[in-house]
Amino acid sequence: MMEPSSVSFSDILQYIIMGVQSGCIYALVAMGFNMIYNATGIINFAQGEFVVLGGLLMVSLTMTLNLPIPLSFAATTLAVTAAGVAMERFTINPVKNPTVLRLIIITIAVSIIVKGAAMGIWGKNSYFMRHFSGSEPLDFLGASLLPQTLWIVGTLVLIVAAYIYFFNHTMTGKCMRACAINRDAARLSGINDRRMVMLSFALSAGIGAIAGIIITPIIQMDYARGALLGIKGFGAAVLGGLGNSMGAIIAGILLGVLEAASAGLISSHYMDAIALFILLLVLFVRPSGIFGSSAAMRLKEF
Amino acid sequence: MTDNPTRSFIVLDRLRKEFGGVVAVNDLSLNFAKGQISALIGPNGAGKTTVFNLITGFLPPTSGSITLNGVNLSGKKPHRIASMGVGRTFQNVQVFPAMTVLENVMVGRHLRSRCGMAVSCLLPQALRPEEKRIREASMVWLEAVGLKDQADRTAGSLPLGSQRMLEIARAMALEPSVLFLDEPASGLNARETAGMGDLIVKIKAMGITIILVEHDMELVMDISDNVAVVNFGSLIAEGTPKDIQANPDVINAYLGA
Amino acid sequence: MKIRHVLTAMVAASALCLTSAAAVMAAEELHVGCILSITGKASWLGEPERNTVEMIAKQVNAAGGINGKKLVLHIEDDQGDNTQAVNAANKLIKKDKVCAIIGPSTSGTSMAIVPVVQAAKIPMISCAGAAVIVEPVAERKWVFKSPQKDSDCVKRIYDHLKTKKITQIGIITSTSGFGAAGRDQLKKIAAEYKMDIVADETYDPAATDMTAQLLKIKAAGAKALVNWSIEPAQSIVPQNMKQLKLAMPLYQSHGFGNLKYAAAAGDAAEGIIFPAGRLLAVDTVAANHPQKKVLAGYRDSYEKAFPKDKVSTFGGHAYDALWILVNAMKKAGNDPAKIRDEIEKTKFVGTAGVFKFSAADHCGLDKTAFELLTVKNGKFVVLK
Amino acid sequence: MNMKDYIGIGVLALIVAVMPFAVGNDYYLGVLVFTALNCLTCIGLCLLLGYAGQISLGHSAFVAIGAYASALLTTKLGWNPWAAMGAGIVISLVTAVLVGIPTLKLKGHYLAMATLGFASIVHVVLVAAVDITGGPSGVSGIPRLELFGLALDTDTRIFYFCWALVLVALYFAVNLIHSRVGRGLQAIHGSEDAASSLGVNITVDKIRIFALSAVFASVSGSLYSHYVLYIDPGPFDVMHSVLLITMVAVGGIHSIWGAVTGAVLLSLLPEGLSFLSEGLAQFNIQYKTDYDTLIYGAILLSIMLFLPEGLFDGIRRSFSFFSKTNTETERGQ
Repeated sequence: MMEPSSVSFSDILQYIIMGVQSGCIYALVAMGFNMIYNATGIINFAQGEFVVLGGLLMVSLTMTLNLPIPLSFAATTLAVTAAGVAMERFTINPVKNPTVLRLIIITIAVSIIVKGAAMGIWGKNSYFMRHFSGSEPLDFLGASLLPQTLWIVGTLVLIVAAYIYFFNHTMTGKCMRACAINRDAARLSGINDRRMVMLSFALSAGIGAIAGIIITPIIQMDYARGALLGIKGFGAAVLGGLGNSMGAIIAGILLGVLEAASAGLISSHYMDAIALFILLLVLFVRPSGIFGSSAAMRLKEF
Repeated sequence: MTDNPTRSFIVLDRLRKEFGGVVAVNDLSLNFAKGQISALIGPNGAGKTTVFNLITGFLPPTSGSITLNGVNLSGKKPHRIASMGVGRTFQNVQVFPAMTVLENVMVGRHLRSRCGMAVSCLLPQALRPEEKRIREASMVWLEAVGLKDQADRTAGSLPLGSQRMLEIARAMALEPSVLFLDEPASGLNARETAGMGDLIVKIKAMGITIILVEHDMELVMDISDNVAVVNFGSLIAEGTPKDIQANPDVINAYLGA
Repeated sequence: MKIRHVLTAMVAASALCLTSAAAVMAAEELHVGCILSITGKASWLGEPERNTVEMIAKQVNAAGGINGKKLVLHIEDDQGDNTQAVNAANKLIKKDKVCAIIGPSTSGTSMAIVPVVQAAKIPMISCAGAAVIVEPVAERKWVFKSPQKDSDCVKRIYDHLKTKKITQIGIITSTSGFGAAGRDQLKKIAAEYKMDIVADETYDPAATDMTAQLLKIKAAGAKALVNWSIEPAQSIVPQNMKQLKLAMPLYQSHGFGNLKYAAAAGDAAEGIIFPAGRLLAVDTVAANHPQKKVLAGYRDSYEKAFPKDKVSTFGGHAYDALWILVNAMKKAGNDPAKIRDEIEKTKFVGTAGVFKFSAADHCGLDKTAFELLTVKNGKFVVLK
Repeated sequence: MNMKDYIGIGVLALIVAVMPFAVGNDYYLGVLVFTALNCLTCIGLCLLLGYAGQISLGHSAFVAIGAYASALLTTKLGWNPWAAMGAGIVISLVTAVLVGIPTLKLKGHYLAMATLGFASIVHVVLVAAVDITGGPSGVSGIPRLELFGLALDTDTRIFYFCWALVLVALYFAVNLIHSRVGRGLQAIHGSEDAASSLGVNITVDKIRIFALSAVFASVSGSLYSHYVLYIDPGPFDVMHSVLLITMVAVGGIHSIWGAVTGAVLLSLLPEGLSFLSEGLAQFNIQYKTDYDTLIYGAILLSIMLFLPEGLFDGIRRSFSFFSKTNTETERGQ
């Protein structure tokens, strides 16, 4: 009667679904890293906190205030975007000629503040949130698929489409790209680079918030989740080549799937270590990422 | 020419460096003579600083070799090359801004002193004599460049001219046999440039070989014994300052052919 | 520049404040320490416990205190963190000079402070489930506990599995103190009940997804699953089971005894079976049952004092612990050694069962203290 | 030159000597023991961060290695605590070298993230390797240290022992800073290119100072184990690394005294805040320990924005207690 404990096709598919689900989130966090990095050369250590803020605010709006999901979605994204702008205005903008070390510590300080504020407001509990369109699983080639997973993948696709449109077909987007390539030259051709920096924080925070909103029904959000989400997102960003957002998306999903596979094949306890280990490996062996060119890396100064 | 031992103190043999697809140094073969001031000139982006970085170990060459006194330098780390008696300064001046002027020069004595981490922590008394020697030797060089009375200022607070002097004093504290100066007069005014020229000549008089990258042609022609002109990573002319000034290729390169 | 000076002065001033001395204690007060997980992963245990001890202290003091002396509680929040619990125990013993300690809330935090109270010779009544907290008694002279033992809980679950003729089971346990102790008991007692544990999976208390473990349990051919944890993570197991359409019966431990855990799992919680004290099903307890009065009394006073909250077994454990201590202190005053001796002689009808402490038993309850409950329409009811 | 530093160490030694008499309560002595442990780690971290200019968000891992080596070797294998501490030092040293070789090639943000990743991995392993580390249940029953037959079993004894180690560590650090090796490190901070052009082996020197600071952290972790007698992964998460960096940065990264100032102030801060909360409670204002994190962040951010050279520098400027030296006042561009 007893089945042999072997891994079936549907199980493998199940792991891939799990991986893609979290991979989409890593990809979004990585895009957030890239935006600020391209505009300023800064790695924002508070990136993961945007995700947490998004998730927790969404929980409060939908679960506590019982607002409809679309309204809460918009309000949360706006609020976190505003937080991103505030971060830039009050902590990055006032610092003239900062050292890299000082910038790192400043963004770390912001992350501690956000984490502390989140703990003060929401406490240490994990928050459950209802799925956007029910939690009844769908059948997908023998594996089960949550409607929320479709929401997550769909959101990522939409954001990527918006991203491509913004950076290729709008003036502001083109200006941001110009700043990323050569800030001095961009400034000389009349682009307000300060404004671009602020915009990059706004967009980055907004994308982080969306990531938090769509994942919370599945992972339950708590105040302390930012650091790990941030570092895994950074892993995706580096894997895809820092500054290269399309690379980050592929890398993010790859990282998610590798992580899920390791949970299935090795142990779910070491799952978090796997992603970090890949991050270190990439940093040591090929810091330009799997898609980045090493020559371009050398030109960037840190 | 190559069989002359003094002429072949430093030998670059088909030295090549590529960045991605860009060739910065193109199979350059060049000799520098011992005890002379040799200048390396060329338009911006000609690959002069890259040559310096290749010789002093900051960049690995794509191919070709570099020898100093017959010893192969290519592939060695900068600190190993420094220990072989090669000193250098930097185009964008790189003093240690947070340290005092004296401490900057004392770092130059790094290779001329021995004490390790354990002894430093545990037995500071044992190091007093060595520390004293380091300090004295460093003061000699500060005096030589005219910064003795600035010894306790932080290096970052010095004006650029003094920082360039300090860089040279620091490199000289290494007691090198050859000194590479990367645009020592850049950013200096006429008076400071003249002082720099005097200093370089004084160093040569101590028997030290000097290789110079410089845009100030007056200074180059004034003090150099030999001038090499490179463009697009290739040698286009070599000779005494007088020869070079008359060379049509050089004039072409500078005016843009 | 100015901001620098102000900032510097502020920090310097606050540094000075730190060195000022501690408060003086009055002689007519009896100081009892409570270490509870009021915030953090185990806050669904610690919160009702904190509410309960504060409520009882008010009642005791309103009735004239203990032999006329005021009961003063020093409540520390260990945040569910073992190290914080150790620090809190040291603080209570060294700074607040308490004569006894109620709590901690979880097995992990309790195990962490056992050496501290043993060394300081201060009696402690833990509110946590693992039997190892009080066993072996020879090494736990100063340690008591008020909840039922996890070993008895395992026996009740295995009894029920036997009646269902299920012998191939999977177990999934949290790696925290309660989960790890439960895992040991599940494996130890399995042989006695001829249970075949075909899958033995664990999860981190902070984990958010157990799909991987559940897929392995499914592949191993388990016919029922026992999920053992005290943290909110335990609610993810039924959710993931529903997502994977795993239809095997799910058993939980007595660590499931707060309705919030069932609410967190949503409709996936329906049909979960778990042993628990009778507190959660007061209305179904026979009127002549010895516990009936205590259970109804506690439930009513708790839900009156905290109208937003529902009664939970965990608050009940704090109720039992503090009353056992107060009764002992009525005879022993504030002498820790005498209090300990009194607790060891205690017979007490509480929310978790009828306690009979002895030199050989620092828990005082057996498996009859448990009732099998199940989740029906989002409520806890006695399993028929 | 380093006379001023020696005087500083002497003054600190005097304060340490009288402290147990000034502090009547064992609990507060215990707080000061934790303060000493943080000082120890921060002194090493300051050598790495402030002098050699290399950021590490991974030092919680070395504290953890020391703590777990001491805890596991004594409880599971019955080792002598000193031997276990020694083993912790060796393991930390080897780990630091192995991790340092690839990691310290990275700069700035990359280095920060890589060390953060390393610390996270160590934490994940501590939680996950239940069979070895006990997982979240931790390790209890760790024995106390004994010194020449004298058990370090009272808070006063442990207080003296830990602070004595801090003084020794300070002495080492001060000597190192003013030596050839120390100058080499500061040169690396100033310009890696210039330093290596003068013969400083930047790769090896960075690894060596990383290893030395790891040893300090490891000793601090071992002492923690033998003082608290119970450990679990909780205190050794990456937040602890961040807290250590906060201490060094708040005090001032460019001076070893800054690191000590920061470690002392931030270690005492929770106690200060609990006093504050008792005060506020009288006005019916609820202060929860949950807000501590927020206050840490706010302090760190204010310091970074308004006093980037740290509090020690600020205090010195305000009180002119230590007369200025050019060396340290204008550090850091």
